[in-house]
Amino acid sequence: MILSILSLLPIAVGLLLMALPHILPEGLSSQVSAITRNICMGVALALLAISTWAAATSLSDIDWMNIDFGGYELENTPFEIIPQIGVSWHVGADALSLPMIWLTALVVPLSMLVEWDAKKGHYFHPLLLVMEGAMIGVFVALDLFVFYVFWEMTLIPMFFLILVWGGEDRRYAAMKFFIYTFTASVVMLIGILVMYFNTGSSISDRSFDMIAMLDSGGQMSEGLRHLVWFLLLIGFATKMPSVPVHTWLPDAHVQAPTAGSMILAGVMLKMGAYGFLRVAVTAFPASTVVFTPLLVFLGMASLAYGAWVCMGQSNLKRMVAYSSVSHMGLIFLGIATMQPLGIAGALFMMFAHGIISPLLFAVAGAFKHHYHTLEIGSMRGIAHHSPWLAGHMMLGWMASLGLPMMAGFVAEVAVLIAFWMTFGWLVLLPALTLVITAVYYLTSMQRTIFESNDPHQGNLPDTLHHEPRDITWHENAGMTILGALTILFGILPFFFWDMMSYWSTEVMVQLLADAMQSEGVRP
Amino acid sequence: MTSELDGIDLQLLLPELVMTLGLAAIIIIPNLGDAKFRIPLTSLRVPVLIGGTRFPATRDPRLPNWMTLATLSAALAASTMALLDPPSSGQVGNALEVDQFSSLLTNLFICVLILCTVSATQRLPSDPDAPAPSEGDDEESESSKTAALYDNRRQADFHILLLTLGLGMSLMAKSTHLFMLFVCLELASLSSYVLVGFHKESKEGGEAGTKYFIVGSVASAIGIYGMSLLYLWSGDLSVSGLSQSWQSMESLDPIAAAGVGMMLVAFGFKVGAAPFHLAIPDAYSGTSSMVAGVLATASKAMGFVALFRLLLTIAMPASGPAFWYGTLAVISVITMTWGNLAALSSDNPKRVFAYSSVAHAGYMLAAVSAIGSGIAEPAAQELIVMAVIFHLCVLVLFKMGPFMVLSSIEREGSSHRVSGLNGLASRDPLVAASMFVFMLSLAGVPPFSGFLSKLLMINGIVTVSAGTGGASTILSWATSVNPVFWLAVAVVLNSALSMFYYLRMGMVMFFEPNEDGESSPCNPVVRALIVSMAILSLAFGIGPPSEWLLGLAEDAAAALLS
Amino acid sequence: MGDSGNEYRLLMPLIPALLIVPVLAIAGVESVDAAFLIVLAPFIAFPVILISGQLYNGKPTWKETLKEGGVIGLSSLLVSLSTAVWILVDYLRGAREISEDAGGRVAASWIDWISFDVLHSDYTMSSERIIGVGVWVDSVTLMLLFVATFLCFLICWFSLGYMNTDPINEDRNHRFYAEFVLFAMGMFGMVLADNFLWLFIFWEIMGLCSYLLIGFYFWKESAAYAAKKAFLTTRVGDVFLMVGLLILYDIYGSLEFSVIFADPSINGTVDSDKLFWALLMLFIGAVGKSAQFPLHVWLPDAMEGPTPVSALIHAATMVNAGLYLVARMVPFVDVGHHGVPGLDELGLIVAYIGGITAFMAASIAFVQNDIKKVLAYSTMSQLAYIFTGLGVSLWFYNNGKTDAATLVFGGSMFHLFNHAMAKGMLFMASGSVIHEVHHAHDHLHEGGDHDHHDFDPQDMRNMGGLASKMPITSAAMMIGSMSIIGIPLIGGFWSKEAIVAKTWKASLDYEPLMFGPAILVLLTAGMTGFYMSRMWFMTFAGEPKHEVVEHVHESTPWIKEPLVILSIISALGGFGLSVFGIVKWLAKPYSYDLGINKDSFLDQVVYELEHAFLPDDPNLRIVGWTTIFLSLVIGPIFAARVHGGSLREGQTSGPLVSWLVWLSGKFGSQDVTEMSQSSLSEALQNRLYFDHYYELALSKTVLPFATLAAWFDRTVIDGIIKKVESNSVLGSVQIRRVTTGRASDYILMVAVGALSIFALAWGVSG
Amino acid sequence: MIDPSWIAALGVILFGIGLLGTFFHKNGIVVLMCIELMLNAANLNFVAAATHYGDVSGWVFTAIAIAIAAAEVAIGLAILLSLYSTQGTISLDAARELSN
Repeated sequence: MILSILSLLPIAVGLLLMALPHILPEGLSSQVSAITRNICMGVALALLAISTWAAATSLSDIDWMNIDFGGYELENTPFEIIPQIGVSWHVGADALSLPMIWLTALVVPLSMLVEWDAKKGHYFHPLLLVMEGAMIGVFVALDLFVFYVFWEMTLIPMFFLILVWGGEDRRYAAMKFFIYTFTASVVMLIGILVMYFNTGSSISDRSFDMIAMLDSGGQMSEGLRHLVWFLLLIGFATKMPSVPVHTWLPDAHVQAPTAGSMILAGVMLKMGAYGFLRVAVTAFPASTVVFTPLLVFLGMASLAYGAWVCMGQSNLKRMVAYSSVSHMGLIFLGIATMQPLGIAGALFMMFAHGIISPLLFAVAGAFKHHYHTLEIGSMRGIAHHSPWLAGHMMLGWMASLGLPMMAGFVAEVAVLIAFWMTFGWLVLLPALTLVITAVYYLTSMQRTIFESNDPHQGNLPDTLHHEPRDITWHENAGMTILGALTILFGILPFFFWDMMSYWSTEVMVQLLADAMQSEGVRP
Repeated sequence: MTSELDGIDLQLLLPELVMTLGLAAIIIIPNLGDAKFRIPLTSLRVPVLIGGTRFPATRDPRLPNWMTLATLSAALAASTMALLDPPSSGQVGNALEVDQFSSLLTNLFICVLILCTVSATQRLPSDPDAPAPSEGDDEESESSKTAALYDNRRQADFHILLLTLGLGMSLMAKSTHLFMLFVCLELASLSSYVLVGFHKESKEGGEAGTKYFIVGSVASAIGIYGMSLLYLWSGDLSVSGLSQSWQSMESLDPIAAAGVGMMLVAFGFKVGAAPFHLAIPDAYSGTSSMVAGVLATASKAMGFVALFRLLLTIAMPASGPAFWYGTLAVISVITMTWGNLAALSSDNPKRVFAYSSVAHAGYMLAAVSAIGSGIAEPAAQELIVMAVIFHLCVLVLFKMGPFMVLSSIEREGSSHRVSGLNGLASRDPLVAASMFVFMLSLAGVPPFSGFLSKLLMINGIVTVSAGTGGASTILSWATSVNPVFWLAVAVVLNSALSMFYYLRMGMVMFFEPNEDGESSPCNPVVRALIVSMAILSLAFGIGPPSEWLLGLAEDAAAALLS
Repeated sequence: MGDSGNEYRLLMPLIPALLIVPVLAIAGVESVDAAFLIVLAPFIAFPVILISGQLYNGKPTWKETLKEGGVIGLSSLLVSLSTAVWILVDYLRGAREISEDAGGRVAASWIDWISFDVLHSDYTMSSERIIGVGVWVDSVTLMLLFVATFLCFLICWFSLGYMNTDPINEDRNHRFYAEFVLFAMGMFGMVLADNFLWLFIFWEIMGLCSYLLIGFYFWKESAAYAAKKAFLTTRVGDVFLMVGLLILYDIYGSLEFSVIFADPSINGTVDSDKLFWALLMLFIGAVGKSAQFPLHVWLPDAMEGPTPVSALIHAATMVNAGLYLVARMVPFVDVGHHGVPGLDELGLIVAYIGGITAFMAASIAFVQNDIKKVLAYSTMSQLAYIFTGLGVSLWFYNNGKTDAATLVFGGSMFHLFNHAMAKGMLFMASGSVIHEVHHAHDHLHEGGDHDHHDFDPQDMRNMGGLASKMPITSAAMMIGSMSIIGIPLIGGFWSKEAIVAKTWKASLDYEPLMFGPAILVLLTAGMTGFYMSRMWFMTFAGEPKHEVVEHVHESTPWIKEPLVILSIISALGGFGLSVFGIVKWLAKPYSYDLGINKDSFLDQVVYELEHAFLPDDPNLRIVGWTTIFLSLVIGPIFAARVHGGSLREGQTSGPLVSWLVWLSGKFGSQDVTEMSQSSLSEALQNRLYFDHYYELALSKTVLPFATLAAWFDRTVIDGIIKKVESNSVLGSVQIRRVTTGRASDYILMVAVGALSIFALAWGVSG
Repeated sequence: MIDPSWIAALGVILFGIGLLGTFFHKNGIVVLMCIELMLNAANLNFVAAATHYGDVSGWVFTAIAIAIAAAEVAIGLAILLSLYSTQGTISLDAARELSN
């Protein structure tokens, strides 16, 4: 029930609010933006409260640590919506999805806050709300059809966010974003349908229910299993995104409005990793084990190559976007270790990056907003004018380059420890990539907020014709909360770590270890 | 089997009957006037009503529209009754049968026509008493007067054609006799040729009509010839008779195969399969949008009904693959690819939608060909037919929808360029949003009904084929799997390709507006209809309404295959 | 700062901070349990200062009473200092909680940080493993903790005088103090951490603060560049350190000291090769942090930061982290106590790196004219001494020579202590000089500031003769320099002797390969004598070389007090602590059987003196006296010949200082212009071209490669996508050409289609 | 009585001529005539089959098919007329307003 509300309420409210301007009496139409955004924020905060409560019940009635793998909490009674093909409304959460749900419920209100005064706010904020519902839907769905529906549904609000509120080249970016990810996920759809086919011997037996779907691998021949795994990988890897199917991301990010980028990087990319773990790994452990080298390759390529490309960027947002590609590589590496620690590290990476990357994009967005440019080097010494912005940039950049006591480090070190256990000296490549990461982050800071050669003011971009101000209160509030959480989860990761670790152990014990044994892969 | 029509038969054919009556009324009533006939040798003038100066009510150009609407609504009610309360035996003579399948299709056709009729209200002139052009008018005023006149006087013709089209289609859906089927098809086709060429004053109208007519006639001539071959082969043209002959055939008779093949050409033209589709973009772009919408939905559905009858009922062997399955598979792939590719760079929205409708025909043909592969169990066959019927049904929403939007814009004369849609979002956000929903639905994006229908079709293909491969590596699986499986891949990749132009169409609405006004281009009724169609596109995509419609489609499929 | 007396009322907030420890003690809290306060206090102060500063900048209370956060920082550091002293005292008293059961250590765990399971190669799952956070206290910890807390406190005090009087820092000091206390937190945490992971975590926090503080004057290109360089160079080391941690974790399944040190060989099953690599990786990390060859390039540039930062981070505390880490390697190699044999190459490598760096840094220091740069190279050189000592110690331990190892280990740690005190003080003194010269220059050019930017207040060529203007500073600097040089009886002498002697002992008695480090440290001793004297003479002796000097005078009490305190510690601490057996005390965790004290105090004094000047071994006697001769006589005399000179007539300074200045004028003067134009000098001035080649390597490999990668991504990977797109459009245009518009073509296609249906049907069914 | 297969053969020939004619002739009217030929070929088949099977419905089909053909011609001529009135030609190749 709770989860149904979490996913459906924001969609319904968002859609209604978008119709609001057509319903409101004339007199109120001037305040429509204010009304809308207050309602949106209220709903988003309510969702945050609900999901926080759901997460916090791990302390009392629901023991998130003791959900058997494949068991779900907060489950509803499945309600058939398309009985002809066995689709039902079935939601639930486990230790894999709960942190993601909470993350979504957190990032969305923060992104609303950061773009509190967006243009055409009476459409903007409801769109974010719809987005939130769709994303939570992805995480709570226990029916693969519904999962896929929500999965694709997230594209639509994001498409509009980019198309209507984006930068100069927004049309191209919106198209590319939509088509690229859509293509990948329809490929994935074939895989899902093959799984569906194998859930029962006759049409009436078949169902899209997650549990049946995840067992379907047993019915398939080995080649088909691998093929389906591969099809799923295409869909999920594109969303993550992994090299070489990542090029939609920089374009989308650069053009997207700040809130869009925050959500895109913060939550949408995680959907890829989530889906991979939830569907591909869980349903096809043996294929995952067999294709571990591929995962390592993809992870390494994303990580190292992404970092190099970052260094070659001159656009701040583009650089940050590529850094997301780079960091997402660690998730594949973590999974490929086939160690509970590595998988838990990957999960925590999803979560940590979900907090850090919105901060990065909020900062980049603030540059765009206040200085009208994102070119690294076109402005110097910005710390003079915008000390808060510079501070947040420092915090975010440092968090992203894996500085300890911030959330990203926990994930990084966990993945690397596990990586060494499994792959030994190969660990040098990801480890040295951390240096590269530091190089581009530091260089970009040096060339934006530092170095003006004047103790009292910075070199402003040529295109800026007014005295710049520091960030607005709402931007500041959003960034501060994100920064504080980054540090909080860096110092005290165990809120979510414990359940992630438990989940990883269970998935290893119940699926992967057996698969490794039967495939003859030694841990 | 009786050879006479009795009351029950009349009741079964109530929709058609209503339409016929309405047809007669529309022919007569607008011509009623104060003409009087002087009885010879007396000065007594008896009003004969036909001719003379028409009464204000009868000369109102909106009258035919209202009458058509009334007729179609009554027909829809009758047909819905038949659908919801199916008769125990729907046999009418030995040529027609009313069952779940034909009722559903009849409903579909009538719905399309209603939408078209409503949309046509936007073409009514504001001034019913517009003057006719006279000598000495300059060119400009003459053309404006002509335009006014065109709308003023020819409403009745237009609506008569619509009703004959409807009559032909709904009877065709009920035909269980191949010749009957063909006659009805011809009735519908001939009406549609005229409708396409209806705008005879413009260069485009005449040309579109000509092309559509010529190519269509050739196709149906080939079809009739094919049918005659079938007759030559079996001596019976009733579907059940042909089906029995086919099943009892030892090996494939070349005459029978040739007959089916040639009929495939005729029906292929109707559904818009490559390479018979070439005239379709021309026809759509030359005619008014609502007619194009009818062609893209109702006419296509009609083609599929014919294909079902021909391929699934007649030309299905008792076991093993049907001879046409490979052909159809190849055609389907070519069709969808051609359609999508060609739409990619088109700049005329109507052409884009024409190509898109070609592509959609390809998807459905792929599903149909999976049935013919001979590896589909009866349940799987039913599943696929259900998917195609469902797709045809929801297609009415999201294919007719954009044509209605275009039809609204057409009044402003800017529907031949994609840029005509510019700024629609700021002029009328609801219509723009609906248009966007239609685009996504056409592209097959969840949660819209286009996704569900496409998913069902792909699922059908996968269901038929996925169990066939078996090996330990991806490669050996890929080579051992039944080739039908690759149809699913083709559909999926084509969906991705189609995204390009659907999104482009959807996107331009959010661009800066052209100089065209600030107000909504639609009238309130049409606007409400468009929005509710968008909502239905969503509702049929997920949730209880889709369950209901799928149930209907399932029953229809069962009725067809029984 | 005329009425600076009143300034002390600002110290009122320190009183509650001072009260915290007594209150806790009375309340019965054990000192170790309160250890978290050491880390927590600055950690809380950090956001408080930063955010209040951002909000209240410019407000009088904030500016005058709270000194833009300085007082808050000082209070929090006082909490840390008092708690640290409390623990130290408890430890020395042998309080119940800090028992000597585990060789004088105590560990307390705070929280379980992350927990997880491990899949073993037999597909079984191990039970839950935990990486926690806690404290680990032994004598090495305590010494470093005391150094860190004490110096942090003093230097923060110093900063109140140094930073807040510089107008350029106005409204920016809160940033300084916030970063300062954050650094303090990192340092305290690193010292206290009870496992390698948290050591690393705090280690990185220090790196961050170092970066932030070097870049304090962020608008200066050089500062921003230097900050980046420091971060990146240490990051390279850190990455290897992290890899080392991964290997260690793999070996032991834990990173906690208490687990690992209990039995580092795990009953002799540990693969020594693997462990060697792990320790080597750790050592690379240490090299980066402690600015040793070849990752030393960042330290001189780091002097771009404000002087208190140089004093604290880049001389006294952070750079010691590497040493601390190497000191923590002892249990691994201590074959007497479950150590793993076969790791003696590690000791050799450490000693060689130390020797090379010591020599190299000292030689570069010869030609530096920037007072802070000289000190920076001196820091590098002295740290290298300690590394050499530690390397020798590791070597001894691994070869079972526990006694010798213990002595040199304690000596190295003791040198760390002496060096930290002396170098911290030297930097503060140099800061005092710079500060006053700068102010004098400002004063002189009050009206126009045309040559303001040309004047470098750090350049010793603008000084000279300052002894009379700044008596306290010059005296402090003298004592500091003496401690560094190793003038007998003063501070660093005691520890340096131990290192040099034991290195030679290892070389002569056991391992010929040790000759390299041995000769290098010996030579460096003399060089140290030269460059430290040179610095002092150039600054304080001789005629003033710039008009500015005339206007210099000492003013701020905030600056003087720390100098005085540290001078006393530097001067007397070495001898005093030696007498109390600090060397053995420091080595206590790794020596399990040495007695700590001789019977009586006097015996102890005699023993120490005898040990220093007249050791039993004749070789060591020679080495010892050579060292003394080189550093006390040769180096300073050469320096005096080049740079020495009497003060201007009538000007005097403190007693010893005046005599020294007078003495320096007595050796005549030598013109070194020719020498300074030699290619060697050139090379030295260019820091032996390390920076140049590193820069070249970066700009020739990394950057082009990055550009290439970006190009590749844009043109190839994204290009393929775009190509697919453009080819689709192309195909679209092509395929639309088929729709010619001619009806007869359409009919033709229908016919063709019909024919192909037949062909296909025939083909498929046939 | 002629063997029905001959009639059918004639139908094939007619159909072939008609089909070839439709795409070799550019004149709309001629094409229309060719279509009529094809329809008549079908009619011949119906007749042949009706003869062969002795099935009376074949004759009915023929009659109706002729009616269809008539309707088609009527409509075709009307459409061609409108083409002529707007474009001044009935050549199918000349009318190319609507190509891409």
